[in-house]
Parts: sequence; C-alpha cells; structure tokens
Amino acid sequence: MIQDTQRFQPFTQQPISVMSEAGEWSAPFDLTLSGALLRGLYRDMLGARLLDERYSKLQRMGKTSFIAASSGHEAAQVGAGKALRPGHDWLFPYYRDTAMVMALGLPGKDVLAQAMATRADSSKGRQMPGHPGSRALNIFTVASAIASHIPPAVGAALSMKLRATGQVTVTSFGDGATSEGDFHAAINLAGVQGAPIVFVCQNNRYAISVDFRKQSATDTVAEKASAYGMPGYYVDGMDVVACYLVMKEVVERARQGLGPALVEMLVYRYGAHSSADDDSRYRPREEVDAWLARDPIDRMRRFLIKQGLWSDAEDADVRQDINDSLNQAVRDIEAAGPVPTAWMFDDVFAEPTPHLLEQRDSLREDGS
Amino acid sequence: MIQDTQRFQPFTQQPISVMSEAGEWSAPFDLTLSGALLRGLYRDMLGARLLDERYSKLQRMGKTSFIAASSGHEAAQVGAGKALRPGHDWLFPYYRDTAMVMALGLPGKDVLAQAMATRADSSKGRQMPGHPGSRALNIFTVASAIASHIPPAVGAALSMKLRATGQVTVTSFGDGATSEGDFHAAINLAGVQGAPIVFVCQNNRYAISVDFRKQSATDTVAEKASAYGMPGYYVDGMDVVACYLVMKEVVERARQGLGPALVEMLVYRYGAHSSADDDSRYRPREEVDAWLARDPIDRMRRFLIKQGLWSDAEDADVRQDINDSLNQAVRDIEAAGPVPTAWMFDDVFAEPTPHLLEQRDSLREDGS
Amino acid sequence: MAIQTIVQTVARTLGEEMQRDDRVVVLGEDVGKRGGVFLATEALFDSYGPDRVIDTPLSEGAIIGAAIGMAAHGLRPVAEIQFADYIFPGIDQLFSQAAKLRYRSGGAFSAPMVVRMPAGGGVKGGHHHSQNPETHFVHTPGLKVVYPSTPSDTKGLLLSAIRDDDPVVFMEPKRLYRAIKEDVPDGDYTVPIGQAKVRREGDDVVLISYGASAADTLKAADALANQGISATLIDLRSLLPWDKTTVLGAVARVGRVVLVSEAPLTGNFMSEVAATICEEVLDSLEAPPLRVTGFDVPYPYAQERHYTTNPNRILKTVQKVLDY
Amino acid sequence: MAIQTIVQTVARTLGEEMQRDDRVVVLGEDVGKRGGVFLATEALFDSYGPDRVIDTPLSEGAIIGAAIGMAAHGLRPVAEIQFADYIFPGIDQLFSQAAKLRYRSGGAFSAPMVVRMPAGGGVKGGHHHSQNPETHFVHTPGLKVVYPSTPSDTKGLLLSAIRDDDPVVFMEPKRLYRAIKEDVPDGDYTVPIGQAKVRREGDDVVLISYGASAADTLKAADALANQGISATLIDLRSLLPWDKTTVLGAVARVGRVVLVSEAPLTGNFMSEVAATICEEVLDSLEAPPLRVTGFDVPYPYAQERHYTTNPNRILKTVQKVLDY
Ligand SMILES: Cc1ncc(C[n+]2csc(CCOP(=O)(O)OP(=O)(O)O)c2C)c(N)n1
Ligand SMILES: Cc1ncc(C[n+]2csc(CCOP(=O)(O)OP(=O)(O)O)c2C)c(N)n1
Ligand SMILES: [Mg+2]
Ligand SMILES: [Mg+2]
Repeated sequence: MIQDTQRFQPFTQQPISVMSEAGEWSAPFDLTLSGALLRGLYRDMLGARLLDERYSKLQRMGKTSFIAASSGHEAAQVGAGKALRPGHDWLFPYYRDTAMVMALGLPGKDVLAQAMATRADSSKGRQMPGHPGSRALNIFTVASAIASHIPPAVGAALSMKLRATGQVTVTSFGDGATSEGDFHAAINLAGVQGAPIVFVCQNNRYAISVDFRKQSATDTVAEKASAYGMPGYYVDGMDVVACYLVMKEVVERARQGLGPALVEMLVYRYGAHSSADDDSRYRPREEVDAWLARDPIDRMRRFLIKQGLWSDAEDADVRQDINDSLNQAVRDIEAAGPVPTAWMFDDVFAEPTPHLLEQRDSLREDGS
Repeated sequence: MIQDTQRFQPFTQQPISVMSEAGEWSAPFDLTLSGALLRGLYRDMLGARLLDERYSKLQRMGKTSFIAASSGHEAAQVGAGKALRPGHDWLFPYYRDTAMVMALGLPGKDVLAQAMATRADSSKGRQMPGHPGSRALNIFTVASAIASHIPPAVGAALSMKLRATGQVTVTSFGDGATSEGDFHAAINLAGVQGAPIVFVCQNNRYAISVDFRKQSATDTVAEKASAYGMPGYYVDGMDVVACYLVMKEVVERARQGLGPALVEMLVYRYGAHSSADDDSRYRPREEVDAWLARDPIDRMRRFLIKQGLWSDAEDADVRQDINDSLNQAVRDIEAAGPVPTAWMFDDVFAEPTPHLLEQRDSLREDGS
Repeated sequence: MAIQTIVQTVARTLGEEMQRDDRVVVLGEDVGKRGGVFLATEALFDSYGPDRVIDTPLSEGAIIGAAIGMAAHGLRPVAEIQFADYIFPGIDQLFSQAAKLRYRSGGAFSAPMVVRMPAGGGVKGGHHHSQNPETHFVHTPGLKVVYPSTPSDTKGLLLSAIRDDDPVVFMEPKRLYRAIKEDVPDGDYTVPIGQAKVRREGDDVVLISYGASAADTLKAADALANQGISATLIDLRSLLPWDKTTVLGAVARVGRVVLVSEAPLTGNFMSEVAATICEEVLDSLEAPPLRVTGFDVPYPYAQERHYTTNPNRILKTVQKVLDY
Repeated sequence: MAIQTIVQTVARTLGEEMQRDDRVVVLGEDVGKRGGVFLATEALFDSYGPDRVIDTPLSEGAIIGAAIGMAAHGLRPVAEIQFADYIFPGIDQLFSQAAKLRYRSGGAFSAPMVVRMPAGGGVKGGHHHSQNPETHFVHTPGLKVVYPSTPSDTKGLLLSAIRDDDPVVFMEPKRLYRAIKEDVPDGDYTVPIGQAKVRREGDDVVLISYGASAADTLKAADALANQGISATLIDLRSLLPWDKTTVLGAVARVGRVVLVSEAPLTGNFMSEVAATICEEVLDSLEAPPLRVTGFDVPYPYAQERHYTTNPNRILKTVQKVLDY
C-alpha cells in the first residue's frame, strides 16, 4: 500500500488532509486503501467513542474514579494505532490514547478493567484509571507524568536498531508535553542516533487550561522537528485517512532505517481535560461547538457512505454490537471482584525483599 | 552605534564574519566603531589569554586545583561581554567564560582569587575554581551543573520585563548544554514570553570528548532557534568584531522589547576540556593545529595594525602591564590567607538555623 | 476571622500578600484563568492579570528555574507544582541552583521564593498524584520545608514562607484541602518557620506527625482519649528546620513516642526524628520509638486506604508502645 | 586474581560481562573513545564499538530514559552518570519511570538496568562533584542501591547489579577510585545484593559505614585497636535492601554503635539505620547510637576535609559512645 515514492511533504503551512469535511477524496493521488481497512478505521473510531461514553457514565456512577476521554482525538489515534504491526512494533502512549491502544488491538474490556481496578485488570489495580498497557501488544503501560515515557520510547527504538529487529516504536503525547525537558532530550537523542521511532503529537491546543500560544512560540509543533534533524508533518487530525497514510509512510520509513519523524495531528478535545476539570473556566463555548461540527467520526462516515462502503443501517447494527459487548465487559469486570490488599506488596521487585515481606506481614497484623 | 536597520540575517548557511583571516574588513557595511572600542576588544582578549596562561601555571604548581581555560573562545566571549551595560544588564555565564566576565568588568584578580579560594575570594572559598560571580556586576555566580543556569537566566529576564527595567539578560553555555532538558524548557519559556534575553552558545564542537555530531542532528545550534520562535544567528566566533556587532544588535533589540535571540558562535577550545582532561584521547592533533592557526587574538591584532590602531611595540607594553598586574594579584591573593573553617556554616540561609549552629559547635568540639 | 478550608486559605493568603507586596508573583501550570487545578490560585488572575499570575509552559524545570531568576532579580515568586509528584522534572533546579545559590555566591545572590505543592495520597490519584517527597527536600541543605495541616497554619506559614529570604518548599496536604474548615485570623498572621505546634498535652504517649497524617493522628488521639489514654500531640508543621526542642522535651517527659508520616518507611523523615530522639534522650525512653508510615512500594491505587497512616494503624502501634 | 583499583575493576568487570552477555550495553557522557572521565569504561569502546558503548548527548534524562527503554525491550544497559551530583536532571526518569515500571504494569514490564555513578567528596570538586545522593534512592520504592568500598566488592556487586532483574543504582566511592588496590577474584565472582560485610569483629563498639566512609572507618578502627579498643566493623555495601540481620545482631551483642556516612546529617541514610536499631534492639543499647556525617551545608570546597567523615571525627564520637 505504501508506495515507493514519498507522498507527503514535511513542514507544510496547511495541515495535510486527504478528504474534505463533506467526505470527498481531496488528495492529489488515488485512493488505494481497501474497503475493509477504511471500514475498520471507522469502526475503531466509533468503538472508542462509545467506550468513552460508557466509561464516562461509569465514572459518574462512581464505578471508576477518573476519565480523560479521547473524544475528538479518535481520527489521530486510530490512524496512528492502525499504522503499526500489532505485537511486533512498540507503542508508548499517554493517558488520552484509549482509541490508539484499542486500534492496536487492546480490547475495550481491558481499558475498562484497568479503569475499574478489579481483578480483571492485568496491571492488578496498581494505577489510576486511564493507564492501560499490554505485554502481548507491546503497549508500554501508561504513566501519568507528562512526557516521561518519551525517553524510554527512544531507548526501545535504539534497542531495535542495535539488534536490527525490524521493529518500530511510536510514542504519543499532547502539545503540552513538548515543553518538558525530557521531550527535548529524547527526540534529540533519536535524531542523533537515527532511531526507528515516530513521535506523534496530538495538538488539541490546550494543556488542561493552558493555550498552545502560552506553550510554544511556534505556530505548529511539526516545525520543531527541524531542530532535531528530522522531518515534521503537520496533519489534519480530524481526517483519519490522512493520519493513517502519513503514519504508515513514516513508520515504514523508520522501519527501513531511514530515521525518525515527528507527526503533529491537529485535533480538539471534545470534553473537559478530565472528569476532574471544568473547561468552561477557560474555553469559549463557540470554540467547542465549531470543533464539534468537525467531528472526525461523522466525516469518515460521510466519506464511507459516499464511497458506497457504509450505510445507516449498518451503523446502527455496529453501535448495537459495540454497546452489547461493553455491557458484557462491565459485567465481567465487576464479577472479577476487588484486588486483594496483599497484592500491594508484589511486583516492587522481581523477588520480594525481606523488608517488603516484613511490611506485608505488619499490615496483616494491624489488620487495618 | 547600532543603526536603525538590522544588519545581520538570522539562519545563514555560513557563519557571519566581518573581517578576513588576514585582518581585512569584509562586511557589506562600513566600520563605524571607535578606535578605542576596537583596541579595547583586543586588549580584553589578550588580558584573558594571559590570565589563562597564568592560571594554568598556578594549577600546575598546585596553587589552584582546576582550570577550564577559555583560550580559543576569547573573541566570542569578549564580543558578548562588551555588548552588555556593566552593572545594569545581567550575565549568567558558564565555567569557561573567564574572558566574558572580564570583558564585562570583573578584574582578573577576582577570577584568580575565586580559583585560589583564599580570603580574597568574594564567594568565600565555597566553590571549585572557575566559578566566579559578582553582585556589583550582576554576574550570576557560576554553577557546575551544565545548563542549570539557563532557566534562572530566563526568570531574571521575565522580572526585567515585568518591571520594565530596561535591562537585558545574557546567558552563555557550550554546545553540549543544548542537549539538556533545561535548555529547552528555558528557551521555550523565553520565546513564549518574549523575554529580554540573549542565549549565547559557544559551539566548540566538543562536549569534553563528545563530538557535536553526537550531540545534535543539526549542522548548527542557531537553527534550533526556530523551534522557539526566535531568530538564530550563526557567527564566526573567532571574529571578535562580528561577535560584538551581532551581540550588540540582538541585545539592543531585546532591550527594546523585540524579544529574545539565540546566537551561536563557532569557536575552538585550544586546550583540553580542563586540567583533568587528556584531549589526545579523542581530538586529532591536525584539527587542533588548524584552529590554532586561526587564533582570534592574532587576527584582531592584524586587523588593528592594518587600521593603524596598534603596533608591535604597544603590544609588548600591554603584555608587560597585564603580566605585572597578574603578579601583583597573585601576591595579594596569597597574602589574604586561607578561609576559616567556620565559614563553612555561613550563608546556607540568611540567618543560621539552630541545627547549623549546633553542627558548627560540634565541629569545633571535635577540633578536626 | 473567616471560616475557610486549607485550599481557600492558600488562594486568599496569596491574594492578600500580592496586594501588600507587588514583588509577589505566582507562576505555574494552570494557575491563571483556571485558578489552579485545585483552585489554590482562584481569582488571582482576575485581580492581578497575566504579568503577575503566569501560566507557564508545561515544564517544572522552567517553573522553578524561572522562579529562581525572578527571586535573584528581586521578585518574590510563588511557584506552583501541580502535584508534588511532579517536582522531579524540576528538582535539579531546586537542588543544584536554588538550594545552593546563597552559599555558592558567598551571600551575593539569594533566591527568596516559595515552591508550593499539593502532596500526599488518599485521593485515588495512584503513583503520580499521591507521593510525599519531603525527605528529598529536608536532605538538601539550603532549603526550608514546611507542611501545615490546618487552615490557620497554612496562612501563617505561607506568609512566613513568602517573606523568608531563602527558598521554602511549601507542601500542602491535598487530602485535607477541603476536609477541614477553621476560623483563620485576619491580617498579618504569621507562624514562624521551625516551630512545632503542641495540639494537645498528655502523659501516656507522644504522637508526632505533620501534614495529612496530623489529621489521622488527631483522630487516633480522640480514640485513645475515649480509652482513657492521654496523648501529647505534636504537629511539626516545619520539617526544616524542625523543632527539636519541643519534640525532645515532650519525649523526655513522657518516655513513649509514636511517629506518623505517610511517606515510605525507608528514609522517612520520621527516621530522622527517631534517630535524633535516640541520640539525645535515650535514657528517658520507656519503649522504642515506633514509626507509622507508608510502605516501601510505589503509591498504590486500589489499596490506598491501607497505605495511608489511617487511625487504625496508629492505634495498633500506640498499643505496642504502651504495652512495651 | 588481579591486583587492581576500584576504577580499573569497574572497567574490567563491564568488559567481562559484555563479553559474556551481548545484551549488556554501556551508555553515558564520554564513555566512548574517552573511556569515561575517570576511565571507568576504558577500552570498552575499542572492543565493542559505538553500538554497545554509546556516547550520548549531554542529558542525564536521555541517558536514564534510554536505558529504561532498552531494558524494557530486552537489553541490559549500564548507564553512567558522570558525577552522582548530575543525577538530578535525570532523576525523574529514575523515579517516575524506572522505579515504578514493574509495579505499575502489574509485572508486565521491567527495567533491568544499572545506573553507575561516582559519588562522594574529598576530591576538591565543590558543590557539584562531591555529593552523596543515596538517601534519595533508598527512599524511592522500586530501586535497589549498592555502594561498595573495595575492588572485590565492586566486581561482585557490579555483576549482581547487571544480572539483577530490577533497576540498581550503583554508587562508586570516587575518593577511593585509585586509593586501594586489591586482589580481585577472577571469573564469575558475585556478591549478593543485600548482604553487609563484617570486616572485623570486636566487642567494644560497632562501627557501621559504607562507600568512602568505610575507608575512614577502617582507619579509625586501626587507631582504636592501637588504644586497645576492639571494634566490630560493618560495611553495609548494599543500602537497599540493607542487611538488618547483621546490623541488629552486632548491635544487640555489643550495645554501642557509631554510624558513619558522608551525606548531610538530616535525612542521612544512617538515620534510617539508627531508627531501626532503636525500634528493634533498644534494650541492648548501652549508649545512644551516634552518627558521624557530613554537615547540613552544600558540599564546601575550601573546607572539604572538615566536612568528610575523617577518622578524627569518628574517633571523637566513638569516645563519646564509650564514655557514656
Ligand atoms: C510532569 C507532569 N506535570 C504536570 C502534570 C499534570 N498534568 C496532567 S495532564 C496535563 C496537561 C497535558 O496537556 P497535553 O500534553 O497538551 O495533553 P492533553 O491532555 O491536552 O491531551 C498536566 C499539566 C503531569 N501529569 N505531569
Ligand atoms: C548536568 C551536568 N552533566 C554533566 C556534567 C559534566 N560535564 C562538565 S563539562 C561537560 C561538557 C560540556 O560541554 P559544552 O557544553 O560543549 O561546553 P564546553 O566545555 O565545550 O565549553 C560535562 C559533560 C556537568 N557539569 N553537568
Ligand atoms: Mg493538549
Ligand atoms: Mg563544547
């Protein structure tokens, strides 16, 4: 599918897009993606959106304590997630990447299990909600500290290069993350070493309440790539096909040993920063509405329908399926029951040290 | 002296220079600097070089424990130091900036006193050699940790802006420093806030033994400025007049509220990284020799002689003067005597806390 | 007097001091329009605008570093670190620059600044929204460290911290942000840095704590009182310098002591207090000084109520000390 | 056996393990051609080339962060931090990522890596080339911490550290780098992490130390022996986990103990050891456990010999404990 020639130019003034808002193909090259793949992109976006809605509901019901929803970022995340080889490439995501990890293959159930922290959570209830991970899928478990996963992502890519494994690393983060020192230290190292890694910045122009204009003196994140000797792509993050195609191109280029890239996807966060936030304090309602009108899922649906690849009836069926399986997932997760207190002392080290065993026993004794 | 028009372009491919190696004026505009200023630039470079030589000798004699010499960096440092208003603007230098702090007005004696850590050291023998500072001259006392002074420099500039003091901050560092996270965090903040600050990178293409090609995937440091929305100037750091003119322009622009700039000065470290280093392990002798042939002091002397502003006789006299005053300085510094042990407990806080007084007394008791 | 919570007290005290002293500026992530994620800087942006209430880029190094330069240049910055857990990307600035500035310059420069940070767990925040990093600060010469547990102490210590001529780390017990309301003195009310508060006098055992653990300890003391056991309750409030005199006096008198602090056990600040107690008043001890602390595991999510210094754990430990 | 210094042992042990296990890579500033500023990676670049001996850009965050990712992906990286003082720009990676990776992922990922760093003062290095940051590490759950004081222990612990499945902070006493030569066992010689070494048995006092202070303590013990005072000498070697059993056994038997460590007093690792001793064997104490440590000031330059735990200070303190 990826052609020999490079389709996309770095450092464009306008975001790269391949379909209009109305859902018309608008790229200067032909659409060669299969119908199955295009339908899959849509279905994954929809699945993530519906999961988000369910997850929010669970949060309001007190069944999980927190959500940082991916709504509005689905095109960017699904485009990126689908560009990787599942179980082969590695992904270092951040807390908002629900749609990305799902597109890579993580079941929605696992996302919710982590959020609900029952025994169904493969990470044993250790972290706050929104912090999934998977050994099988090489999804490096999310950590809350902004940008802190970017240096490890570069390290993994260096290991891939050193051992010529043919793998690629993708790491994803928000616009705010680009201000952290570790973003710079990491991407600089990747540039120097030509590591097989793609840096994906989902620029929703807010870091909680802080406007991108207070985050950076540049107009885009993409242009920062030149400071690291790598191409930077500025992409319409509401256009899932553009996101997918650009990602596919840079991922495969990295796989061929042609070096890292930075991809900025211009998106919008539909909800508040998280369930702990009140965005009306800092975001004008009109701005939110204008972006809601550009919903990436609606746009892709219009595109598919125009291409004869989707119908309203199918849409309803798929929604039903997804919701049914979410219902089942929540039931299973709850049925798994709470994690045991003693698990608190496991996995600090591969083998528990004497002091940890002592502390575990002391807690038992206290019975508290 | 600074014209209304902007003389220099940012982001040039070739380093900005205004005189040839032979000492001919080569800029597309007329030389309008006074003879006194030009002679001063030369004299400052020479003073720093002779101090370096003396300082090295003192180190070999065991009268100070360490030196990281500025030899080879004099044009860059004097050009920068002279572009500031002494006692008004602030300078945040790094350990190699001997010539810069001297050009700003710090007596060579103070540099040596700090290095010899006697009572003549205004910082009370607290730090290793090569770490001068001055309250009167607003020279923020050097700290060893690379790039750690850059965020405070930006903070000072923000304070200047907030209070409209008409001051400017200059901070100086090596090429290695540009890889630290704090460099990025700081310059990014300066860009966002339009702080009155100039970032001066003395690129000698080595960080101890690490080649600049392992430090950054870019050809220059200057081009990194675009990632922070500010101009980046690439300057021949062996041309003191170019360094001075570029610095003067960007400093005055910052003073007028037109924002920060990054200035890269291409230099070469004539000696090993420091008295603790052996550069033959990593630098080819021919490379060193080629740069020695481009000595910035010789070049400026050729220029001055061509301009009729200097003579060999004068040169000998000035050297004699400088060396005499260095002799006197060393005598005075040694005569001041060692710093008292109890000073170790002062200046941790404005007022000593009870625990520090206790510890001071306990040491007295131990008598050790 | 106004009845207010800790977090309200932070915002109002900052506002009062900004009013009084125009050198005071506030900077951090989301401290502007948003008023801070906990509203600890609420309304300041409206009153003082973007020059004095600065939303910074997302970099703790930039925040602390900028504060250092501002302070050295003559301002009195109050930097907010959104969660104490996020001090680490900025800790080099605090340790390598702020803490050593006065010393390394022989007194020529100084950094009169405050670094505020909500700390501690029990709020379902997991690994990176729950930690108590005070040990790192007290072990770094050149920093002062305070950690109040009541609204009044919050005001009194915050004013002292801003007016102090050296860098002060100001830790706020986020679990108590809205849990306690109190009449807070109006006007220029300060609490000196370095003075503990004896909240209650008793003869059977001394309980020492600070921050959110002080509230747990208070509850435990109430339960003990119901059992007829009287405790001396010391809230350290300041950790560096800490009030040795008050602590040693009480322990020497009572002979039994339990030390309560939520940070992990190994290297907990209470280890320092216990070591000092044993160094100085060993012979008055009738039982070993015991510590109730967090465990040596990353701050857990699902089991956090077992991790905190809950009153149950304190009571069991007091019993051991009394039974000794 | 080969007679070698500590720093030679580091380089040779790294070389042997790189030979044995091709997952082992070395990364840091100047570790390549330069062989490290102390030559602790000497000759490795020539043998293993730039893929396995990686000169990184000047960023401790990049160094530690990259090591984490390499380790998670299957390598066994040994990162060098040029001076322990420069851990702070990279400490967020160590604390927020490495230390918590296994735990936060429920065991799915781990970071089997070593972070080496020359530490301690007495080498005219001033503030930023002298510090002993071990307290910060031991107080961070998820990290192991070792700090050998002899060439043999350096080899034995370095091999154990590289082979350990979790992140290990490997501190090297730079003051002793070339001060001691010793016959170091050939081949696969390991020292288990967590075991102290009793260097000498005695009945009058227990002296506990580690790192460069262990050498000072040894000198003090010799001087005591000349006065007819016999000391049990414990070199902890591992700080996390530390060998409680050996320490408590010795102290319970002897009843008098002096703890020696060069880091600043407040929050010194020895505060933890002292607090534990008092918790566990209070009744066997015949005198208060006293600490000989650095002072609560930034590491000074001119007066550094007064700051270190020199034998004089140790002897005066031992005398106090004996006279009690
Ligand atoms: C090191 C660090 N500092 C602060 C925070 C608190 N925080 C959580 S999310 C966030 C904003 C992140 O913004 P951005 O990177 O743009 O991602 P977005 O949420 O917009 O997708 C902040 C400041 C954090 N998690 N980590
Ligand atoms: C944070 C930090 N890491 C490492 C060091 C050790 N170190 C001292 S100088 C230096 C190289 C600096 O190179 P550069 O910035 O290019 O300056 P130059 O010496 O070439 O002028 C290093 C790695 C340090 N001082 N601080
Ligand atoms: Mg954002
Ligand atoms: Mg350099």
